[in-house]
Amino acid sequence: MDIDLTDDQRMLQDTTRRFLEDRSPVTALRKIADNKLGLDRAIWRECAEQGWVALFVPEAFGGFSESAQGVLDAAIIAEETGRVVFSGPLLPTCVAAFAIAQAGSDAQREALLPGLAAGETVAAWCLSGPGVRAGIEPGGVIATRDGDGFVLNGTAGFVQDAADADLLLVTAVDGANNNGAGVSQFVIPAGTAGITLAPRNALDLGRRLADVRFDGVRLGADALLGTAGEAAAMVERQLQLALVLQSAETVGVTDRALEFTLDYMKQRMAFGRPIGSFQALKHRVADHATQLEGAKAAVAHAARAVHEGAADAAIAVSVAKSQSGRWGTEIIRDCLQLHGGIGMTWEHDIHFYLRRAVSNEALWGAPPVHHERLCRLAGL
Amino acid sequence: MDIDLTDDQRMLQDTTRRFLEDRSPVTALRKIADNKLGLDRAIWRECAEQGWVALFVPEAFGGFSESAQGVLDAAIIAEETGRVVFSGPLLPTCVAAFAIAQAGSDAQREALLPGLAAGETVAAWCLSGPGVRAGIEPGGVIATRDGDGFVLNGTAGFVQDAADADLLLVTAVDGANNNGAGVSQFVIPAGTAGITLAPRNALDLGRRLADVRFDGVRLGADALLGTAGEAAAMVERQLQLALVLQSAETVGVTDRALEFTLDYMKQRMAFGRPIGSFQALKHRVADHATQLEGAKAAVAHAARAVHEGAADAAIAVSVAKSQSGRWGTEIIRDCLQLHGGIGMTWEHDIHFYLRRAVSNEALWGAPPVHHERLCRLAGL
Amino acid sequence: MAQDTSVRDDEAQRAFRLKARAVLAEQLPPRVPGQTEMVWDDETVATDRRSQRALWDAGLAAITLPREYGGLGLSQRHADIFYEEATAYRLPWQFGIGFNVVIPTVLAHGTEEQKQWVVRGMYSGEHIWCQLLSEPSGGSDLAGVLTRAEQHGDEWRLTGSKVWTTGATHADYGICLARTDPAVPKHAGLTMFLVNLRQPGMDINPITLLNGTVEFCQEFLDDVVVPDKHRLGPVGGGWTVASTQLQAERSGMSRGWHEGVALAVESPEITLSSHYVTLAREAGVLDDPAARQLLGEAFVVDAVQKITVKRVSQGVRNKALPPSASALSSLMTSRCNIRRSALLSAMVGPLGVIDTPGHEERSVGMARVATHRIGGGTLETQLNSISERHLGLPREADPSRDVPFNQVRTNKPRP
Amino acid sequence: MAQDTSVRDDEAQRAFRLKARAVLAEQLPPRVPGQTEMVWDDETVATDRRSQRALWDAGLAAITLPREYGGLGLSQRHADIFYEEATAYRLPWQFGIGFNVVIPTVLAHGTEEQKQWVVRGMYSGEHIWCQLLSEPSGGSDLAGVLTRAEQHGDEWRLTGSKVWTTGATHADYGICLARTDPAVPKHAGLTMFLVNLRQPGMDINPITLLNGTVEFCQEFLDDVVVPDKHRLGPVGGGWTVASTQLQAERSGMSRGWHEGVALAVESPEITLSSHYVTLAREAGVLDDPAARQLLGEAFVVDAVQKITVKRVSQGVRNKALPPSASALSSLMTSRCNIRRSALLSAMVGPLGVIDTPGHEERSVGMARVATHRIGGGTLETQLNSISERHLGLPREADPSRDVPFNQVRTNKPRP
Repeated sequence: MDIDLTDDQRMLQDTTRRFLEDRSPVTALRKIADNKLGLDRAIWRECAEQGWVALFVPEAFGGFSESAQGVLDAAIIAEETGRVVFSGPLLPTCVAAFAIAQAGSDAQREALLPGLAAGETVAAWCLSGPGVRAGIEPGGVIATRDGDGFVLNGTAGFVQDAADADLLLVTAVDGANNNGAGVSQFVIPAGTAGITLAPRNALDLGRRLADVRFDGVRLGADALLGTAGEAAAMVERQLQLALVLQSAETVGVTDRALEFTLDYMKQRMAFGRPIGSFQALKHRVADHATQLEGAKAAVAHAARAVHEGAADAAIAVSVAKSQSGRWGTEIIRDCLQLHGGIGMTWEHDIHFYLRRAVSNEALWGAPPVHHERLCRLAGL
Repeated sequence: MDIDLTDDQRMLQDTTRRFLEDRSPVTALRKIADNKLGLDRAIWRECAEQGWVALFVPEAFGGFSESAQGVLDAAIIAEETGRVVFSGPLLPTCVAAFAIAQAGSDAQREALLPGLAAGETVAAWCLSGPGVRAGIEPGGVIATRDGDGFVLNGTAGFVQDAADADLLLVTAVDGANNNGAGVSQFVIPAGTAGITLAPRNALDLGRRLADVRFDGVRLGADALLGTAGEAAAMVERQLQLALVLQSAETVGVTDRALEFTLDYMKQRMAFGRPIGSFQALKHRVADHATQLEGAKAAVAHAARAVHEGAADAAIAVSVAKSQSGRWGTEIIRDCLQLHGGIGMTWEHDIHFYLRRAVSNEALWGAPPVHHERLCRLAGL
Repeated sequence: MAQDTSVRDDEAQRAFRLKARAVLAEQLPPRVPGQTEMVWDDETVATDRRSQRALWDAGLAAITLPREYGGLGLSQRHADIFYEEATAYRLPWQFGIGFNVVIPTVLAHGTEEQKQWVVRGMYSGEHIWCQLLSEPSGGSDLAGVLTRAEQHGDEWRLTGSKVWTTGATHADYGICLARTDPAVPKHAGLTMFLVNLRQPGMDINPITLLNGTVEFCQEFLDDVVVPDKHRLGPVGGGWTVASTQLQAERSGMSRGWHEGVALAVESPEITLSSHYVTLAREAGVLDDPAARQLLGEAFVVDAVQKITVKRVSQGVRNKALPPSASALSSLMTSRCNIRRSALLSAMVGPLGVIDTPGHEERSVGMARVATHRIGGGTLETQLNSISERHLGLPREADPSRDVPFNQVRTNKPRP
Repeated sequence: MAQDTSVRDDEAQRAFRLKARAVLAEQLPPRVPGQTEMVWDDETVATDRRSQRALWDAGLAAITLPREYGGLGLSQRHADIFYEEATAYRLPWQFGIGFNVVIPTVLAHGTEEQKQWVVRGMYSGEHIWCQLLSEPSGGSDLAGVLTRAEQHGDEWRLTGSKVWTTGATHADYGICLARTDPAVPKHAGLTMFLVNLRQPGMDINPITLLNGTVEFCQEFLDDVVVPDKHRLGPVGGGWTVASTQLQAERSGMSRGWHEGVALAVESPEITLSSHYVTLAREAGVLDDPAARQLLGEAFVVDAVQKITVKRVSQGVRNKALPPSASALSSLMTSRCNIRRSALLSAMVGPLGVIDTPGHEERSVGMARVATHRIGGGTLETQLNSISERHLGLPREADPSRDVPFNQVRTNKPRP
């Protein structure tokens, strides 16, 4: 986040940290992993009560987006969730709330936003397909016109918390009869007929991912979010928000892992002195601290750019994703190494951090996807 | 080279090392660089008298290829030339001698091989075009049929010692009227009408590179090497030899740079102790020694595979090039760093080593070119 | 496949080869390509014990060991012949640490009685041996062991904890370094013991690794009894014995636990992994030039790892390289594992972080998490070893070296 | 471009802004975008001396320095206003080391007379200052200087060699650390001097770097005379003075030599380098997905370097980060330079190792050779500084610290 937080931001950071350490520490994730548990909705309701989703919801619908610095504050929260490798649906629910608040009809906003803000409604975001090129481009689901309504077919991949979601924000490319190459979005109940889920075992033990299959899913016109075929710009803004949240989370994951690694290096003795006094190890963590500072700078810049709708927002989120994604994995990988044998054991927490970092690097576009995107943003 | 050299090979290595340290040490390169001198033909004749080219020339034509282990011995010599950043035309002249000995007519072999073996004739090899994709594919020069003879048009790029060469080995793709997509090779005097040179300033101060332009260069049938349109397999074998020599040279460059860096680290004092006692520096050179051992293993394997015509020869040379090219640059770059300020000065030799390594990494196909080639060799 | 050198056999060697061929065919199970060598389940261990017993009974075990200790007293060439013939069979891998680490150590430092007992017990398939070396509190500082051994008459009582032990769940004996005098500098107060693992006070716990697998154990020793005749070397001479042991471990890892068999089995040529190609094809990236770059580099990494390990192994065996070179293989393997995991992860992108049923794609992402190896010492141990032993750079200062051990700052033993 | 904050000016600030605007427009040459800031040719140095004199005469120099030493005694806000107005002009960069390093050191340790003399001499454009700090024999061990200073009555005679001095060919004075007592531990035997560079015995030699450029000098001092009144701080107190100097150098490098001007000039947004695009286009690789990967990553490297340096600079200025954080900027810059050179080299392949007339493609390969930076200390100094000062890890043991300096093993001074 910004190098000099305001007093309000610092208070938000402190409150969130204390809340998470109390209500959702890493031991909660260990319990989920050991027992293969699903989403803990009670905890998510408590999170929402902290105002996490309300940041994107207008006051009229149970939120306080008018009074808050939505993206900046959400990034602070996301960073804190990273520090404990939090397992709830912060990203998809915030993106859904943001999308509905920005583009929804009055009826949609009234019906859906209060539940999202209160943590009663959990949302999942279907953006792209299930293949290797998934991440930042719509394409897995095709929408075709059907009278006043639409029919959806296809598969969305890597959908977080689809199995527990009440609501799906579906991004679809338009079929031939539907405005050509446009993109449309729909907000629909997760239980709509024709939707089936295929859960995937995830490397990140705190992330429940699934393929969501749409077989001739028939929707009324009221399911449409915004204008048919013209959602591309909105989707780009949602993606920017998602990347800020994801990159901020990765920074939190990395920051915390480096922090407890430094503590370990100061305490752990070898050859009669702390291992943190060995120059080779010191130089490695000096590089890590530097690249992490780079990731913090990139995420802070991106959060501000997205918040303010700056001209470089699209570029900034890809820079933040590339830097935080690549170095998050690399830093925590070496932190694990610096722990010696104990770092390799199931009983040590660090593998949860590394799993989250590796997963975050790969989802919503791995760095190579964003490098290609930057070339396109440069007009190439 | 092989981990256990035969007595003959060890003697060749020792003799070559002493010869080069005496006749062409790095101070010779410094003189060339300071005074922008061209090829020293007198020294090259002395090198040839050592039998460097004769390895590929049959006894009947002044060589001793029957009694020698051509590629294996040449790789030993190339490694030694790397240790002093030698600036003569070992690679192109050996490739030309090999090509003529293997594919030449009796007339060509009789006319050309004795001069090459004796160091009287210097050859340059025109393989590919002048662009970014230069390196391992013919394509810069096009040959079209002209009665019994041929006409060459186009430009060959990065041609070593073209300005000093007596002889050009030209690799051309066939024009439409000439066997379609085949490849033909020609051996022609450098002074043939229609040939012009454009010298390029090279980063490697011991390598004279030029573009060689062919404007309607008319050749008789006697200029053809082997069969028109069917040279591709021969070109591949020449390329394999070139890559073995280049990679072996890079290994020599790197080995010597790491060697004098280790000496420096053992002698140079800081904080009352040798800088080689600082663990962070020790760990860096330990990694370098390991990757260099990998490069040595790869080059030794490739030399033997090419020498024996093993099934994995094509693969092995690309592995050797990738490993030696990437790590040569990386290791010497860090060796320069380990020298502190003195390494940054013109007066220190290490920049000559690094220039050679960077240049060798890029020429005859940079590692990415060979990674793509490996995919093709895997049938993909 | 095996390089058949039988044309070079003399008559006795030829007879030995034919005997080995017959016995192996009759007694040993076939080698299953791709099967893990060191796997510690009851069935495999029982099979391996039977195999070892059969080799012993047939006069095919302890080929190069002296006859006075039960060996065959034959040449290295006979051992090579055995391994050439053995490539098609599963050898008793579980005895590898014993053969390669325990035997050289006992032969160098043991009493006559110990040599007889250890060689016969091990080569006859009766005793599987392990090393009780590292400690939870100790990390790479092997001389800093906290496990105490106190003498009570004719026996010693050992108390402490050891960790990262391979095979302790199935082993019968272990060589165990313990501190017999904490009032002298750390290297001087150590003694080595031959410890029976099947006795009261010995608590053996498999360690679950971060990927859910179990490869190592942790042991808690509570007044474990060792008769003085099972003390290996003099009291206070443990570090000298441990140095032999560590050197034997390094050489063994470099050669492979069944020396020669890996070289004989492996193709001498570089091959391009069909597993990676399958991965790329199933991910649908074979036509993507950027992905092909990653794939091509992965081929290079594989090839370099294979030929470097082979070169170093051959060099150490032929004395063209000093024994210190073996750390080059370990480090190269570590670096290649890390790089390979990064390349393949980048190649498959999001597919690397989910599990595809029936395939091993999940290992792509898991390999990013589990790049760390501790077999043969940590990365840092390898880096120190190469820079100091192999490159001759000055040794790292160890301020704890000359201080009485009980004045050195150590980690608390973990409970 | 400049972030105009003039709406926040009070009346006096508004007047100051207008005066600065007028004087700058009248007296200073325009800034040429892309022009190197620190360039040591006669013409540029003469221009910069004139500019500095003009600012001094107009009452726009030494803005925040105390009035008693010739400064204006104004607030940081006034300095910011000056730099906002100055973005369009070439500032007298050659004085940067004096302003940022010499002034804080002299103000902290100098006599009243020294403060008066140094401030007026420098800010009036008369004296350009440099630092005579590193030595050929010393490397990163700054306390290990061999240059001797011996007292002869009221003056000192200095003999030795200094190196990596920026601007010594054109500077008038330098602050110079020398050894006054070799019989005590190294930090205790040092004294700092203010040395006139234009005197007999001072031999100044430009150093040709590996790429043929000249950025630094080496000086040989042979009985160079310094009056005792130009001794800075007490005899034997040189290390304390040098510590102030080093801290000032770190902060100065982090802020930029003309504090604020870089921030004010630079676009706050991330831009994608058109130079790289041109390079890729001319190399003909814009349509190659693998090359686009390298290009895209180069964009990331650039952006991260820029925003990290900005963040750290802002953090140190606002005290949100400790001064130790400034090494993060240096290290990030080093790492980004190395990575960028690798990416662009890979992108242009063989074109990176030849020179294309009229273009700078040659710099692609040259950048691979010249990634090493020594400004602000070597990479190793930065790594030590971050791990020890910023991350709080234990300091590296320095066995030479407490030994009389003449018993420490040092390098021979180079001739």
